[in-house]
Amino acid sequence: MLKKYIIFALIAILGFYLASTFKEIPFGANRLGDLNDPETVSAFYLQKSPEDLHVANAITAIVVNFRGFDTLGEVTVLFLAVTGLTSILYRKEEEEDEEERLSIPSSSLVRTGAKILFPLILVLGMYVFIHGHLTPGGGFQGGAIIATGFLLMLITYKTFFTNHNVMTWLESIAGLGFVIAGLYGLIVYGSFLQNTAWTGNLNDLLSGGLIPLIYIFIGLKVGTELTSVLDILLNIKPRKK
Amino acid sequence: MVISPVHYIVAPLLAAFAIALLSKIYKNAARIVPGIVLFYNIVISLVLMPQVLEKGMISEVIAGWEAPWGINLVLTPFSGFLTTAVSVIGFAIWLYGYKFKVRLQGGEVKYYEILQMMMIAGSLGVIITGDLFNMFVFIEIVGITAYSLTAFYRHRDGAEASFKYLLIGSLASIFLLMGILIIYTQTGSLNMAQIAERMPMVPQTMKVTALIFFLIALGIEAEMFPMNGWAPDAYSQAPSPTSAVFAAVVSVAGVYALIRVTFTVFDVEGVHQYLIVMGFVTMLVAEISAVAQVNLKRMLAYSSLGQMGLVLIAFGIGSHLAVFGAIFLMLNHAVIKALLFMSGSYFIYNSDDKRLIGLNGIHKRLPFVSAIFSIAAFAIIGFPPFSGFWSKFYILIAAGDENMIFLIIGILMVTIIELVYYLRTVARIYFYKDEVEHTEHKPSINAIVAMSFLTLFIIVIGIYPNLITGYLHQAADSLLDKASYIQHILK
Amino acid sequence: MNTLTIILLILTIGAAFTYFINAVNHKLTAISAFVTITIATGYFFGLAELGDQFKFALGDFSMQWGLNAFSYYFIYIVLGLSWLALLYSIAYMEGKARLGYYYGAFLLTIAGMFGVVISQDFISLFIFWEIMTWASFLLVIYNYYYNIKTEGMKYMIFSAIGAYAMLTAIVFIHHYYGTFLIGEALSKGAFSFNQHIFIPIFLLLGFGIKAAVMPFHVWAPGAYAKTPMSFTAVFSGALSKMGIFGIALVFSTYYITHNAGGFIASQILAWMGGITAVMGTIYALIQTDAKRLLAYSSVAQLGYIVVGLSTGTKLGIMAALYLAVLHAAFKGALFMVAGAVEKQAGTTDMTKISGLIKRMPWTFLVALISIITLAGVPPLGGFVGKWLIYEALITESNNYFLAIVIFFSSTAAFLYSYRFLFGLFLGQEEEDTKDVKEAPVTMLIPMLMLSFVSIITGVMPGLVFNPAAKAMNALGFADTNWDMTSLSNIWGNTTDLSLIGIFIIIVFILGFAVLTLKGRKKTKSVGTKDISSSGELWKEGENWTFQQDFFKPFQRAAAPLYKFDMDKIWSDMGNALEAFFGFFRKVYTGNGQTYAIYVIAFLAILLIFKDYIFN
Amino acid sequence: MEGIGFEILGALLTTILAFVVGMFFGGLNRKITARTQNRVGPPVYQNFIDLMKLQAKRTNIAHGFMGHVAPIWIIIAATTVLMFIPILHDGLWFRNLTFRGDLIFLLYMMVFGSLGMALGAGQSGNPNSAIGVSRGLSQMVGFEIPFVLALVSLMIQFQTTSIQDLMAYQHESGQWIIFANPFAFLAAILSYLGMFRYSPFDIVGAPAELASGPISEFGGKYLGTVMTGGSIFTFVKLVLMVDIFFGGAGNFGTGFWGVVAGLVELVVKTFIVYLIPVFIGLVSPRFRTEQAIRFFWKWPTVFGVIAVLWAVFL
Amino acid sequence: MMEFSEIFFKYKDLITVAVYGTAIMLIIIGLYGVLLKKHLVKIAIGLTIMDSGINLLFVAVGYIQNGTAPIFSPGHEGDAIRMVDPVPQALVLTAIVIGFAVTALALSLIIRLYKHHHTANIDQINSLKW
Repeated sequence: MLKKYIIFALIAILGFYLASTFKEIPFGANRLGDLNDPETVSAFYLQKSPEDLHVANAITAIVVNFRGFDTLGEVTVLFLAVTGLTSILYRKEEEEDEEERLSIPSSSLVRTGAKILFPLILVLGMYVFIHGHLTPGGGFQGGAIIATGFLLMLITYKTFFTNHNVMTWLESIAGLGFVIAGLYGLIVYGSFLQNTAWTGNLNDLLSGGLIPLIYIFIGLKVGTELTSVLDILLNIKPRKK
Repeated sequence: MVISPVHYIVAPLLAAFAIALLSKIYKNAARIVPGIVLFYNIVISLVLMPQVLEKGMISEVIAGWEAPWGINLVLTPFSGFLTTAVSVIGFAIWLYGYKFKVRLQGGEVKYYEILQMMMIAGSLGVIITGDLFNMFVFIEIVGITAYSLTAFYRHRDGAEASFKYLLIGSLASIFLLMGILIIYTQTGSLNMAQIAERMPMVPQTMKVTALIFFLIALGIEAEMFPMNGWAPDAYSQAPSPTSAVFAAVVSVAGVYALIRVTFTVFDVEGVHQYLIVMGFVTMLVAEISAVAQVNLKRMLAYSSLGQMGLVLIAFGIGSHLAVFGAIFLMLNHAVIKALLFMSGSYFIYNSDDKRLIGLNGIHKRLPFVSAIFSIAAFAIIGFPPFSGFWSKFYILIAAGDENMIFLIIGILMVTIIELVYYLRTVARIYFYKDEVEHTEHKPSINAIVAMSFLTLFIIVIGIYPNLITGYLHQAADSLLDKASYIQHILK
Repeated sequence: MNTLTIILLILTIGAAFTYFINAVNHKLTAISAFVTITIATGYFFGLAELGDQFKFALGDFSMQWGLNAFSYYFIYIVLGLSWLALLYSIAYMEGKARLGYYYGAFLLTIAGMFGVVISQDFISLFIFWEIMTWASFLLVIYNYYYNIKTEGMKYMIFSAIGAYAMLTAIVFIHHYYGTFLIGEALSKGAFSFNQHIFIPIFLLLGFGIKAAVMPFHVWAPGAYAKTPMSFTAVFSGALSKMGIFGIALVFSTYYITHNAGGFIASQILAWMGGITAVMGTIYALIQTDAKRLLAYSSVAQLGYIVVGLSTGTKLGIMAALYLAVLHAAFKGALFMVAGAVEKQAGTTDMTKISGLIKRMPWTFLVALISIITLAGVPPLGGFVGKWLIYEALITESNNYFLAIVIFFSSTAAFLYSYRFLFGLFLGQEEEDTKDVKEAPVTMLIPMLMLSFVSIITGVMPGLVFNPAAKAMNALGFADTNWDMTSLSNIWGNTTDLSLIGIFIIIVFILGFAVLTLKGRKKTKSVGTKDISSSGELWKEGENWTFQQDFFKPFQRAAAPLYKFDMDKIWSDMGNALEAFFGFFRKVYTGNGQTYAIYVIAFLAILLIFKDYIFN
Repeated sequence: MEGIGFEILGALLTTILAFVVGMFFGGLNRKITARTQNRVGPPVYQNFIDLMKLQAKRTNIAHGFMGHVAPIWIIIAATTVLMFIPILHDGLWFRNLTFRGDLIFLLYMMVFGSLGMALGAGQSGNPNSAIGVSRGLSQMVGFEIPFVLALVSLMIQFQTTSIQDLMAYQHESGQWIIFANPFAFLAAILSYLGMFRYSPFDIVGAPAELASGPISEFGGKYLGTVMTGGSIFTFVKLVLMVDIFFGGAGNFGTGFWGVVAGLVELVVKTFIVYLIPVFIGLVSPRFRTEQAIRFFWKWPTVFGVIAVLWAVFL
Repeated sequence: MMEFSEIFFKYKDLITVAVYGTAIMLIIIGLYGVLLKKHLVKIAIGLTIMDSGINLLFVAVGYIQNGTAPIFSPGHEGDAIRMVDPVPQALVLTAIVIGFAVTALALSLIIRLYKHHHTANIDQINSLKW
């Protein structure tokens, strides 16, 4: 019991020091500095993303181009998570157990609704990541939306199985596409992930050079990977004693 | 296309994404491609190292944005030395483990190889990146792969070890983010060089708080004492090549991150004393716990925690000679501990239980592996003709120059503890009568090649250390010379 | 290419070659080992001359091997004794298993000792020291695993403690003097507190453990007794002298720059040596196994040497150097005797065998000479050593009571000397040793050669004094001239050894002639069973030799001395440590949540004390 | 040349003298013992008779080589010591080899005999002998300590290790060392009790307990030789005592009569010293070995230490 | 009807406390879950809560008073002045995904553990110790 109070004390200490630290950081203050002669990275990005990249959505510019390397790593993390998941929950055929997926038989209303909604959700997701450089949203958001669509199907229909083969192909193609787009920059302009010279004008669909393309790859990859995570987790059930 | 540091990362990524497809076409692709990639890493190192030593430093920008703005990869003599070592050892481990998973199914082999390769690639990323948040991402890559690989075997308690690792690891990532956030709010930048440049302007409390979060987070990666509870479990449960990678690559990367942040980014007093004290505590506790182990891999895990403690002590001393010795020790530890795990895993593989009893008199069946193991054991204790002696010796001299007599005595006492349990193990191998049942598994040829290569390294360096001391001196200088780092990157 | 390096190469390559040739043919192993050592010895005494040097750089440190009179003196011991021991081994080890292992490690040990002696910088000294230690460790555990746990571990741990103490001292010498070259470092004599206390103490620990000084002697008896006797001869004769070598090398500078009396470490060392001598002796005389008896006696003898060394005076250092050679001679011979008895009669347990004199007369002769030398009775060499020590203690450095302590132990030494001779060779014959043969000639030759050394030094100690004086000169002591056949102290009292020897020999011859010739007819020689047993008749198969508890009365009288048993103290300490470790490692409770709590707690601590830690 | 002859003559004379005196002392001892026990006792020359009887024995039993040489060792020890201690203080006569050896040499030479005896006794398989030897050696460890303390104290006090110098000092200053350092004398004389092996320290021979201890297997010519050596040795010990503590003998010039007078003085002094162990022996029963050792490590050692301190600080 | 900026000025401290407080509370609550809950899933949930707390902190720190989303809508290209700091949002994007990956792994491990030990109580899952 003493342990419990000690832990409370620890947590309290931590909270106190966090609070006292962030008290020093004024909320809502402008730290960007002068945008024309940037001191901070954010100012620089806000300045450059419309001028050089012609990307309306500065965050997209950052995610895909300025700090695209992070994004690549992050996509890799996702990919590795899926791989790890599969390897952790890998099941040899012989130990396949007969239990069905844990899901109560859903009502016909839900099933019909799902049938109708599924394509719409997919379309929405694709829209989101195709317009990632113009509007809020982007690859991750779109991918997440797509994954929700699949989740809907997976929990609605017992018999719905994603085609692992297609999944793998999509994943790999998307990932390869991202890397190759980066290599294109490396080969042509001498710097990995460097954007093309041709960047349409601001607020066009075809603007920002490679950025929309890369974002589409990201969208596909995220979508497929989230889906396969859900798929795996849903298909592996704890064995009853 | 000219070779540049980014290849360290891109090649493995490309391979990782491609393996999934290739292995559908050609079954053994999953086994071979990582080897090619890791070998390519060695080539990169061999091409880049001369330039680094000549120019003093290479920094490459990503996406064409100059240093403070974009992400940049830095290859100082220090990091270049480590990347070289990591690539070589990684390749050796791949070679060793090439036939290791024959009895697994194709799919599993694919996952295993991808994760292994990406773990090495992630460590390389941690070492070469010059951007804090990017470092965080790479640490996460290492983490994810490490969790997955720890839980790779179904029949062991891998999942448990992995969960502990994951628990502590995600705490680490949260604190790392916290530190990064605080630093970002104060300096408005994520580039290490620029942060280091602006650090003097940062108010003391902020600085220290951020530093503490970094110390905790990276201390977890570097296996410092109160935070290293996960390590023995992970080391002992992972597949043996993975344990070797943990010891040889991941821990090195963790220590590198810690040292880079504390030495280059921050300019806080007292961090050296902190490193010395915590390093000594780490060392002491680890070796004490190692003495009574009944499980070989667990014992080796504790021993490598101890080595990491010594490395931290050496960095904490902070003089040129000490840093020299520390880098030397990092290299030695990487090679020797990898070797110990490689050979030790064959003992385990031969004797049905993983306990030390299984080693009794095993040299009759595995003479070569036993010899390798004994040499590595003596080397890591610091028995003169081997390379381990020199690193320890340099560290002791450095400590002596700082007049830290009790530190020296402490280190040597701990070394005696280390000697005791390694000696017991070797004695088991050679002088005990074997009681337990055995299943015969002769080492495969590629494993023998890999192990003898590393052993050769130990002996040659031990007999003639001058081969690498030159590089080591440059590395130590480059680590300690913070001004030129900043100036070189920010132009 | 340099002579010293060539010799080292010969030895190491020979070791490897010997090890591998064993796989080819067991016969060749001994031969190749003997050939190797012969070549090395011949090469050294043929070609190496004083002042040879070999300089090179390793790491960032310049290293240097060289040969001066001092090291030359010790190489006499190392190579000479090793040569004899290897010659002895040929017959002794015949038919034993793992010959390659044995001879390889043996040659490697010799290489290590040679390196220690010739190395003129601390790094190579340490490296060779470690090689020597590990190689000898391999030989200690030669008889497989029943003694690796006990003796082997003990030996290794103590050696490690010593080696690391030495390393600490070396590091600090580098810190203070900025160099690793022994000569340079010792020539700069600025004495701060640390240099005066720490460095000597640590070096003393390092070398003293190898020289089996109290209270670090506990490894020695077991290690000496468990090792094959053919190596123990070298182990106790030469290898333990490396400690003496080091102490002499390093302490001499203090003696020269300071007066020895004022130098605290030397006083400590002196008394440690005295206690070692007493302890070794009183434990030796209660042993029932001849090998352990000899082992303890070696500890005691090394105690004498250390005492002599620590006086730091002319006679004292001379006593140490002289005894170093002499101890190598007689103790080597005695261990060889024990080995011969073990090989021929199967055991060295003095309660099991007795009356071997008729069976092994030559061995007995060697034993007799060596024992008389050990006991320090004139006219053999041992007396000279004793004389030197007493004169050094009484006339030069006024350690009177230490002299008494030494005298006590050397008087008590008579007891175990007699015990050894009596237990093995005298008394009634055992039934089962009836058919024991004399040891083969290749084992007798080395023993007789060593006994010859003991005899010749008794009448002409100058043979040893002159090289020893050169060695002292090389250490930096004033050059002193020594008479070939007589001893003289600073008060001008002389003892004329040759005269004594001649007189004793004359009387002996006369007496022997008379006693033998007179009534030769009427003399009837009977066996040891035919005794005046006050009425009782000796029955077949009985053995009345007094074997058990031989010195019980003394043991009772000296009971307080047997009280504190170092073995027990050390082992208790070890067990306590193990228990503590076992308890402490429980911080790694298998619970992941606890680990998380550790992390958070540590974070909280750091946050609380951040202002103190990171100011 | 005739110098050598003179030396040898002197040596022989000394030996004969020591032999005769030693034998007579032995006889006197027996006589005194008898008288105090109210017996008539044997004649004073009884030892000579015994010796002749032994030498004339029909058969001699030899138990092998060591047993054969042991008596010679005793002779060697006795004669050597005899040769190396001065009989008369300024003797052209009887100055044998006295300048050639110092106290430490004598110390070690004095144990030579008993060691040889022990070996000889050891070879005869008689357990009594072995037990006797074990007791004897143990007791030796006992009494040597105070003896050495005494000698060391003298060495320190007079900055010499040779008896010659000690005697010279006493002769010049006219003060005996027994007064210059009484504690040294106490320690020495007490340890002499053990050295003479009379009761209460007769645990080695231990008549009626160990047959006759080490010598129980010796007979005939061997026993005779042992007796000879023993009696010489008795004299030697006494002379040593007298030389060191009682100013030695022969302070009456170097003329013939001076020498005779010196010899008489020597005999008288030695006899007086000899009476001390004898009388103590008469009145005290036998110790057990450990008791004996303890005894020597108690008071005599304390006296010795005091003597050393005396020498150092006074 | 007040302008937002006035409200902001009026209740600045309150808002600060509210926003930061929420984030820090989230972290603390998550930590509580991690350190004191025995059920593995609850621990995982605690981790995710901590993650979201950190992410919220990032976004909060990036906020600039009455700033707009960093998107250049047509006609307002010069609006960079009024935009909030975009970098933390980009970083948060990354952090979220990584957090997701870790959580997924944690869940899969929990499944494995449950199969192996037939319990989800962390105190009973300590077969590896010392």
